[in-house]
Amino acid sequence: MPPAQPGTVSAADAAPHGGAVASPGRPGGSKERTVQLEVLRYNPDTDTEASFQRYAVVCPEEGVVLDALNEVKASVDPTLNYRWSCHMAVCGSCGMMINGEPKLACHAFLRDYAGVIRVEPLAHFPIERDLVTAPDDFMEKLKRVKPYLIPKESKPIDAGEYKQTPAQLMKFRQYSMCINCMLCYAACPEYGLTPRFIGPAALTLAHRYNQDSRDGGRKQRQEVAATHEGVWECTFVGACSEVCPAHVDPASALQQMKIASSVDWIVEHLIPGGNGS
Amino acid sequence: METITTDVAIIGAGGAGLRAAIALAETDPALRIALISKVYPMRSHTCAAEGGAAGVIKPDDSFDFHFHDTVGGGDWLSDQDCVEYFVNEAPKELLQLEHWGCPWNREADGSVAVRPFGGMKKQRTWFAADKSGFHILHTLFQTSLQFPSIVRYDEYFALDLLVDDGRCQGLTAMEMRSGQLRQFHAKAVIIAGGGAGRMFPFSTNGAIKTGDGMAMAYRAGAPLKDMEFIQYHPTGLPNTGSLLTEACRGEGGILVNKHGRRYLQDYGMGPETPVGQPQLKTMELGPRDRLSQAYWHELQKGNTVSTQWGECVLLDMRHLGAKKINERLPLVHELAESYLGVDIVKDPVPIRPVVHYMMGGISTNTRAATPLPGLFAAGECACVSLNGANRLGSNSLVELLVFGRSAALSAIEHIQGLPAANAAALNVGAEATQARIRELFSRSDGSESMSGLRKEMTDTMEKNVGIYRTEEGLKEGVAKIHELRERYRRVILTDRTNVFNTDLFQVLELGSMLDCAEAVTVGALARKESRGAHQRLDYPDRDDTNYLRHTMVYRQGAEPPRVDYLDVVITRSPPGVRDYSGDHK
Amino acid sequence: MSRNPLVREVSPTSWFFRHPRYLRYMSREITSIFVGAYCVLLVVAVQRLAAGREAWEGFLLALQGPASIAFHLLALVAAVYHAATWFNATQKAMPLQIGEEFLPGNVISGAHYVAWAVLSGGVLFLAGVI
Amino acid sequence: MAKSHKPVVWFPFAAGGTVIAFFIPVIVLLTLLAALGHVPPGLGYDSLRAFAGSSLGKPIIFGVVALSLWSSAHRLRCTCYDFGLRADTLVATVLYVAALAGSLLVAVYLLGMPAA
Ligand SMILES: Cc1cc2nc3c(=O)[nH]c(=O)nc-3n(C[C@H](O)[C@H](O)[C@H](O)COP(=O)(O)OP(=O)(O)OC[C@H]3O[C@@H](n4cnc5c(N)ncnc54)[C@H](O)[C@@H]3O)c2cc1C
Ligand code: SF4
Ligand code: F3S
Ligand code: FES
Repeated sequence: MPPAQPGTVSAADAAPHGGAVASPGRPGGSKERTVQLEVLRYNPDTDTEASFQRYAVVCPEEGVVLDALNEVKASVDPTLNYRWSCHMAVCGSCGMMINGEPKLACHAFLRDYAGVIRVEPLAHFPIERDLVTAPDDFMEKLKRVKPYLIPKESKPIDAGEYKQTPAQLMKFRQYSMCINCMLCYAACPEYGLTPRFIGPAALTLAHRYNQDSRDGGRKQRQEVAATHEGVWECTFVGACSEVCPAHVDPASALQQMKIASSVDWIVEHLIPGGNGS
Repeated sequence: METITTDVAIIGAGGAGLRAAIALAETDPALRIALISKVYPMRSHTCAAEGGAAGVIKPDDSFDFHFHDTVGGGDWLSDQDCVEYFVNEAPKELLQLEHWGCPWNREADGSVAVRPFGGMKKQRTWFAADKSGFHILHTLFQTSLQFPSIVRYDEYFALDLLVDDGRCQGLTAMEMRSGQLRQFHAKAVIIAGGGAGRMFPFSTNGAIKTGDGMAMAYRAGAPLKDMEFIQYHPTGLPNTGSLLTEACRGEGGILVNKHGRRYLQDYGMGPETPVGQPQLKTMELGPRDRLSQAYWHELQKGNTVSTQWGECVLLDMRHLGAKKINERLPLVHELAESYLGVDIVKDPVPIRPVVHYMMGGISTNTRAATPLPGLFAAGECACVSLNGANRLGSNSLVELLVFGRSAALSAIEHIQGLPAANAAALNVGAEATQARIRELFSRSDGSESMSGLRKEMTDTMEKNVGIYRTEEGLKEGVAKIHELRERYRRVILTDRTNVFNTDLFQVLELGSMLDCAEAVTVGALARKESRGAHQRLDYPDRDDTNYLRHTMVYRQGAEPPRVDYLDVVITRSPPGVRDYSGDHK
Repeated sequence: MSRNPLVREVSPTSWFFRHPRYLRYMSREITSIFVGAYCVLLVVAVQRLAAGREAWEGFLLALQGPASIAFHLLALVAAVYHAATWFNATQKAMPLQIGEEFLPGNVISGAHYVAWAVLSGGVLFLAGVI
Repeated sequence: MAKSHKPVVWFPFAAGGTVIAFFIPVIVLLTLLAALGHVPPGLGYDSLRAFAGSSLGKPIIFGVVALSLWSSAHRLRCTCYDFGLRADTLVATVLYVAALAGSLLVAVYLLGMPAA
């Protein structure tokens, strides 16, 4: 089995697998280039620790790192594992560390990289195998913040839509764009240091619903968001927003939540009769 | 093998699967629901849908209009009772999503906004910028989190249905992270596994759209319906196949050939409309099949633009201006810029037709039931015969909702008073799956590479089952797919370890796609007419006498499949002429 | 045979060397050491002022000297860096929505810079420097 | 899980951060001038003492020093954690007590300076 050999494996010396390109159909002759990859491999069945493996494949110039991985898998090493689906930066599957930066592999353009490209699984998550990490912790946290509409006043479907002006929509729209790619978790050092931190994306989703004019569930979400493990674990590193491929700006959401939570606290504790809703 | 016992098992957690799960949980909180998906729900391909979802909501619109648009758009191959049900349910489902928080775009007065879409007589497409499917999927997923009875099995790869006593009673699936097989015993199974666009080399579909759900049903004896109808979307990025939504044209983008001519007027969709003033149901807002076919003719005439990515036509949106583009089509702007290096504000973007959607699928009736008792299907994997021979843009997202719910309600009805399952009999079925996987792992005479076979399959599909088809090409396609299915028995599994073995899953997915490809090619060869997305150069006309019928393909083990037909349900719209000229009424 | 996820520990003491943005963050945080130390100096200053003219003038004299100048320069850099990061951050913590649009972030931080210049100018004026 | 009482320390931190940003640079500049031997007129005993004695000056001085101290202390606490010092409760106690003590002293000194 190929893993963990030193040296570079390329299409030329790979075994019998015919040289097929896994994904995008590529008609016509676009410019190509040889891409060197250094990929972190780990297989719990055979390895006790992770190690890097080199690959070299030919890819179209305007391609992305994911294309290079697909080319490796199709024509060099079928045992390489990673997640992907949409190839358009919307499904959030293909998050990985590319030259140390959390990136979507389908949105990491080869033209931005020279030399050997180092590909590792997303930081701060356990490695299941190769570039596949275990997102259980994130999924659990997502659920805890109640990221769904808790209507202010419920009404039957027959009564039509809740009215919401474009301005009210814009108030939360940005925060609803999260593709759950977890790049922000891989970037946030506080999550790395303190894994119980609910973290940027989940909290931002809480904020998204809090900001929705139709919603009345903020108080419930505060039970999680306003705890130590919630917004207060964030020290405003801002890395989350820097890496977010969907321009969600979680750092912004979390700071707003801190201000609002502080106001709550004051109302609750310092104003007689305040109930800190 | 561990057995998980549940009431209803759902395969697939995209739009259709999630909608079904929520409907089950809401209707009967005591039900045990297993939601099984080979990817985390929010990775499902529904997230890629851009344009929007159609439902009658504005006062100038009517169910009747939506009905006729859909039936005509489908070239009269839609079952009209189904369309009737659909158009009535559509606004309710979209409102339901609104009540669950979906961030639909709004009018100034706070009501839901709609946009024009191809083949639709009125503006009735609800949208959330150009991320409509994304928002629908996430709204459904997030809503589903509040129901404790929905137990998710994320990253479980469904393998085979378990059938006993003539009823579907469960399935086998592999937990991907451990490689362990599990059997699910369920009183009813709903398949919501999505489409199979990955049979083709150039497709808007994500890697997961490999038709596993269709193939499972097919192998279990349920027929696949109308599989030959493959929708090409006219505007795909020529290198990655990423979709530039139909909303580009809805908002006023125009299509021109290398001479700068708006060539659609030459194919029965004229006369030309003024630039920037799109008119419903004509020119750029004609239906997808017609637009993709027009491209093919332009290609034959040498009117396409040669680019480094192949022959293209141009989609010009410059006249919309930066503001409107960024407001209404931000994703398109970003996609074209980053993947192709074209700024749509400044330049026309080269595009070409790309495989997008499957009208066909597991045969279901309006209640989302398949002919196999206990098995229900919804979403792109199903063919409820809403879309006929050509789906109208923005009908699919609503189909997921309407028939996802319908599948749930039918399943609940089905499980009332069912006799207890015969666990031993189901176990026998599960063991067959296990044997199949074991054989793959221990195969020593493997000689075929997965990626090699896959490439031959996708090339065959593109070459022989493309926009225009011929007897000769289809015969070749049928033979080739048959050959590939033979050779598939000797495919080698390179990776024989347990944890997240995507080599294994790709091999299994290839098997699914070959099953689907068989039904597509056989169905296409048998249909000697041109209708909607199925165009034959040798039979250029629609033939209502012989083919106003659904193709039903049944698997026959190792034998070639059996092709049968089922009449189309016509209630009040007799087959007519599809008129997309500017003069249509 | 099956699962055994590999957990890579994050070093609690050297994690910030992993990426330049972490170093930028740490330098922002470290400004607090210098600003804090300067605040202690301010406490001392108030004490000296309260102790009378001589004490105050002694204090001013004591401020002179290379070590003090160096400390002041460090504190100045820290305070200015803090100010810049703080103003840039305000747009995140307190975005302003006008109608549908949000005020562009650089308008908000720009306004802060202007206010900063005015206030600083005011203080310098009152202190008789300009 | 209980809601955090972090706002008690965070609010003054945020207020202090703003104060530091707006005022500390220019104050440092003033004392820097003094350190360089050019005492600005405003730092002369008479004018400063008058300011400290005034009912406007007292709260301003107190506010600037106390909030800045608090803000620095809070940030230092986080920094210690970021550097790997995990005895957070101890660190927090020491720093917050120091900041409070500093503020208290400033208040006492200020009260000892009646208007001249
Ligand atoms: C780029 C693009 C744009 C589109 N735009 C529009 C639009 O604007 N309007 C519109 O109406 N329609 C649009 N469509 C069509 C529409 O989005 C799809 O038809 C629809 O989303 C399919 O949803 P689904 O729930 O059936 O399947 P999917 O969302 O594809 O989900 C399939 C599910 O099945 C699961 N699954 C599959 N195989 C297995 C297995 N073996 N084991 C376990 N689970 C499995 C997957 O994990 C996944 O959860 C678009 C499609 C594409 C590709
Ligand atoms: S906030 Fe951004 S980076 Fe984080 S999960 Fe969402 S999309 Fe990804
Ligand atoms: S990077 Fe982390 S610390 Fe806060 S601002 Fe972002 S969550
Ligand atoms: S493949 Fe979907 S985000 Fe990259």
